[in-house]
Amino acid sequence: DTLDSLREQGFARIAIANEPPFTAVAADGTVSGAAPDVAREVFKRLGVPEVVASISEYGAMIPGLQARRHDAITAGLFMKPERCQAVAYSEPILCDAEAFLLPKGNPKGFRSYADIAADPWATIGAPGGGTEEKLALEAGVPRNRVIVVPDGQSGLKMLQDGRIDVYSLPVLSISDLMAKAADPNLEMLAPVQGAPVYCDGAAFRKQDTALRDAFDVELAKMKESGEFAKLIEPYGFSAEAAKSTSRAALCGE
Amino acid sequence: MEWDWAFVAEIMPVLLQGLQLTLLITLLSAGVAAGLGLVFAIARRSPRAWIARPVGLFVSFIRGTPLLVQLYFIFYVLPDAGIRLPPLVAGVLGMGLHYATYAAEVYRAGIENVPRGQWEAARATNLTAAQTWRHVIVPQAIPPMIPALANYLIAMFKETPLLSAITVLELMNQAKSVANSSYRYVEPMTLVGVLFLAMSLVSVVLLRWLEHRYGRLAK
Amino acid sequence: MTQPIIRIDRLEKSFGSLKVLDGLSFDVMPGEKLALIGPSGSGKTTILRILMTLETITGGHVEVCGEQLFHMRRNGAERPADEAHLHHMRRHIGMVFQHFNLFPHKCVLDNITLAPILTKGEPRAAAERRAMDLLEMVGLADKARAMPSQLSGGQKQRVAIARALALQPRIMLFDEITSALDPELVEEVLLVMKRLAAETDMTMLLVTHEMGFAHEFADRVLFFDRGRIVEQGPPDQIFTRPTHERTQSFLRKIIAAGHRV
Amino acid sequence: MTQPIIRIDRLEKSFGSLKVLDGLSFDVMPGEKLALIGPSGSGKTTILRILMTLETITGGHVEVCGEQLFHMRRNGAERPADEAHLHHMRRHIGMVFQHFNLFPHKCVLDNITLAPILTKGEPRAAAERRAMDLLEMVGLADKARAMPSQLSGGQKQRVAIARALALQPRIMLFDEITSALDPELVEEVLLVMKRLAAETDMTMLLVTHEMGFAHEFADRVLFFDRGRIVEQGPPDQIFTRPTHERTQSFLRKIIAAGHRV
Amino acid sequence: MTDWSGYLTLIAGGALMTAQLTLYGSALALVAAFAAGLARLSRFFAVRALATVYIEFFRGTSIFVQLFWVYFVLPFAGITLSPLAAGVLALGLNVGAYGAEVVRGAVLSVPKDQVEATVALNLTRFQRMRHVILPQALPLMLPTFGNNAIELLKATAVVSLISLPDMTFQAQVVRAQTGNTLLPFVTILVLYYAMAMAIGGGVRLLERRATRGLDGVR
Ligand SMILES: Nc1ncnc2c1ncn2[C@@H]1O[C@H](COP(=O)(O)OP(=O)(O)OP(=O)(O)O)[C@@H](O)[C@H]1O
Ligand SMILES: Nc1ncnc2c1ncn2[C@@H]1O[C@H](COP(=O)(O)OP(=O)(O)OP(=O)(O)O)[C@@H](O)[C@H]1O
Ligand SMILES: [Mg+2]
Ligand SMILES: [Mg+2]
Repeated sequence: DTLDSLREQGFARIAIANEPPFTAVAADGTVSGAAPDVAREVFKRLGVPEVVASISEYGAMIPGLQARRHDAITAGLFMKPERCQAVAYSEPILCDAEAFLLPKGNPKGFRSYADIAADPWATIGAPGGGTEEKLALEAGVPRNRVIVVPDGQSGLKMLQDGRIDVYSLPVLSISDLMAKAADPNLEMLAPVQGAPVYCDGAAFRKQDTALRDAFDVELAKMKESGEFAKLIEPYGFSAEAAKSTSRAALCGE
Repeated sequence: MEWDWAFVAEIMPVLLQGLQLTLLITLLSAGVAAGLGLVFAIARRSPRAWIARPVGLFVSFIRGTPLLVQLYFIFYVLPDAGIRLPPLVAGVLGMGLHYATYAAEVYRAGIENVPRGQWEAARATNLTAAQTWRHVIVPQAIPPMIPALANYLIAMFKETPLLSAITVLELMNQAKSVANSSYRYVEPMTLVGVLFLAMSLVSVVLLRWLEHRYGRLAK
Repeated sequence: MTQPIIRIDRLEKSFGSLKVLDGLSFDVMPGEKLALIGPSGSGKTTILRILMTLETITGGHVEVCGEQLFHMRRNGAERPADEAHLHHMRRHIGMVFQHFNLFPHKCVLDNITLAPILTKGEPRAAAERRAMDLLEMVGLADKARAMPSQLSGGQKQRVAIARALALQPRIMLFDEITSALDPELVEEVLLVMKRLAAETDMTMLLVTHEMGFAHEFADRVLFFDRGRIVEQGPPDQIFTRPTHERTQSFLRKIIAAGHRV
Repeated sequence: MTQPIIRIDRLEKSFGSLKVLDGLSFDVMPGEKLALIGPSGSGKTTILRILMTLETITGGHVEVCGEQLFHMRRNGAERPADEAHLHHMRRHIGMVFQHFNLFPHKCVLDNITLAPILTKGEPRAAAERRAMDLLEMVGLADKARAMPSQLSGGQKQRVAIARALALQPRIMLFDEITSALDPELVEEVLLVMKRLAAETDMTMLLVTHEMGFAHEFADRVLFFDRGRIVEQGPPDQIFTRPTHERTQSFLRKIIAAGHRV
Repeated sequence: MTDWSGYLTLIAGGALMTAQLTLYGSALALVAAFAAGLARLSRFFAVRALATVYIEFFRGTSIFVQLFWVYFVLPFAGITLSPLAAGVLALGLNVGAYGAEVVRGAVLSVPKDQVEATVALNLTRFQRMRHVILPQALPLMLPTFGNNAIELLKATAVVSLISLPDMTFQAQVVRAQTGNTLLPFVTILVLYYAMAMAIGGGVRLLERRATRGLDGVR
């Protein structure tokens, strides 16, 4: 099966997004971030010594997985019922709430996605195919006011340049951006009202449930031993949050 | 993954909307390219080296670097210099600028294609420089350029998907957006291909007709 | 006493390192009909092109209708002529080319009226009326609306003559206007030229290899070789009693090649 | 009794609706030197091009060295020849063109050796030795390494003759091989041709407007007009006592145009 | 502050990927151009038709769309290529389609006389092409091939959108990590231009070699 072939080739191909702190690429090209770190450790325990990461848009991840471009998605791709239909998720790994990045003082007073829908001139930036884009569309923001932003830095820049009014990402991603930008004219609103806390998991192809189950076993062991917390907490994620929920709950099963 | 006709029917209106924007972008960019290209062509012919040289270098630089990177540059770097363009405008300017360098080449060839005797006849009948351009050179230079220019128009049409990188919701971006929320790439991408091919085939026929009608510039 | 209409004084012209004209001097009187003959490369075309300001000069002076062609006086000093001065001077001169150089995108009538309308501001109706007279004169009144591509070489050349005449220059230059024509078309052009020479008092400079025509047409013949006048005089003298060995051998060759003298 | 080496039987050739050859028949015996003469457009070139398989035929038969050129027998039935058959037949035939058609990217020696090496698998050394002999024969041994662009027209044509000979064909076709040459270069080519005619027993078909040369060269002269043989016979008879009015008027015109008979 | 040397290494790695893509892509384009260009001149209708379909398809659709298609759709037909292979395939086939027309045009522009001479010398079809036609057509193709290679170089930037770590992609990464936009983009623009100039110079050199001895002919 898939796990055997991964063991044989000695590496697993994972999709990441280059969105710190979920996923990050260092100056020397090495991949880090909470999600790949966890995946790397679990795969090691499964007898797959290496992970090879390729950066991808959120929207391209699931098609890429189905097209066998990746063996797993470990990128902070949050579990939502319709995604659970498309892929096989592991148990939760990284949990985070949604946040807005806004100009200082939040001049238009946005607190929720619905607020943005209500203002006919407001535009919101979000990664293409990400949870935030979906949330905005579901809250009634028309397609042409949801600007698909290729990456965090572009979103930050577009907000600074006044091309968008709000930029929405998970809390920790926004914090990371704010820390890097150190721009006193920006502020973060977290959490966004009415938006649930989401958790991601490693996503596998629907037919690779055996691999997923093996992954879950090792993941549970790590959660138990505390190694899990040691890996993700330096990035600001809470291990407790991941332990307190389950795939079944998040996928609405 | 199966081909799903119901899904095709569902996404078609969105894609057609994208196609509309794509066509609009193409036409606007073509306008920019045609105008700016003329400026380049004339500047490069200038007897003043301080005009001709830098313009020549600039044109060569634009031609030698990818449009995608130029678009990023216009969209993300220029705002630091206080030039903040909406995505559509940035895209049209970027693409127009890029293709202006090609158009300039066509103009040059077209102008050089007018025999020297025509310049001399204009001089012998004492026309001014402006009158010579307006009444003698340009009317003769333009028709043979038309097929070559049309060729670049088609090329431009095919490069509009690059504008998705700077958040313009043209055909390709619409398709990606559809794919992102449905996790299906097969139908949207194939349809985009089909739409492009259909448009191109139509334009190839048009081009053949133009070449027949106006002749072709010698290479 | 009348002044020369053209004064060429120690004229020099080089193309790069090639000296084509080297201190050439001659005058032309108003109304004179001059034939320039000589071997290929002797500089005949160059002289006409200089007079038409299609070439610049590299030394000497050219005076046309009492004014310097390539120089102008500004604040007492002599300076190279600017485009405005050249434009002003070109009013006096018209030229007919070997390859006609008609504007291919304009019909015969428009070819003729374009310059009068643009450069002299003539009303279109008046310009067209005169153009029709000129077409009548060259025997092409029925071709007014034809495009150049529909004409034979001889017809094109006659239109080109009409076009140059339409500006009513005081000096006309003709550069081998029959040598691009098929033999059977030469006659119709020469006929027009003969009529023209007889009817007008324009000054005319003609470069030709048609010695018979030059003989009939010219008041004076200049024989050139290597950018210099080797011999000049009335046609009778040059064609029948040339004194210079060069002239003699040139005429011999021309006759051998089948050109009439 | 020897058989004809070429048999042309009711040959027909049309270009579109234009019938160029209409039921032409004649034979050529081995070693015969034939001159084909006649006015422009009479089909002389077409006959040579058909023999060289550069044109297909639209009717009739051509037999070369005892085999059909454009037909082959398969399973008892006559069928159009395929490329393999044509390739096989072309071994017998060589051709020299009006415009030489040397390969501009290859030196003289390579022009000559290319085909023997490729089509007959000759070793390069042997091919080059024979090429040098041939160059000697045409008087160009010192030009073996020159590029065609460095040669005069006459030299090019002599190389082209050597190139065709290198394949040792039994039949050689020459199509106006001097008419693209400057007059002073014609002689050197004709000299080579005369030597060739005298020294080999190859069959040769020659199209020419050089009547004097045809006279010296040929065993038999065919006079063509509009794709038909109007008159044929030994050169003495055709050139001095032509019986047909057409032949007479053709020869008169040729002489008037300055060609020697 | 920021450690630029690390990021420069990243961009250098991207430059290497871009160079690779350009090289392999051009190689494939060359093969495709000759195959399709000559196929269009074939005696056989089916071969001609196939070549025409290939050429019109790849010239008719956008390189961008082709790339996405190869990357995301082809796997469903059971063909999964590595990102590099996908990039090379799309770029090579796309530019090859344009090159095919160049090959065809150049071959047709060799004078008919030359073909006739080869027939008279009884060369086979292949020998004609190999020894006489192509050597003369090649110098005519080179300048346009040079331009096509530069177009291919520029088109490689598009592969960044399918996550291939080429120069443009790495510039985006650097930008995401450092928050600086100007520097990475200016760097890669200059690098692209340098590469384009190098291609142009190389082709001119080749051209001079290919036309040696042909002076006076063209
Ligand atoms: N634009 C040019 N550049 C360089 N040399 C030129 C140019 N125009 C003319 N020449 C040279 O100047 C010399 C004189 O040329 P010109 O055309 O005046 O001779 P010509 O007497 O008219 O000869 P022809 O009877 O052949 O027309 C020739 O040697 C010619 O090669
Ligand atoms: N490829 C072709 N297509 C159409 N017509 C052709 C073609 N080749 C030759 N012809 C016509 O066939 C006729 C005979 O031509 P051919 O070249 O055989 O004459 P020729 O006797 O060699 O004349 P010349 O002395 O001018 O060379 C001419 O009317 C010519 O126009
Ligand atoms: Mg001259
Ligand atoms: Mg012939």
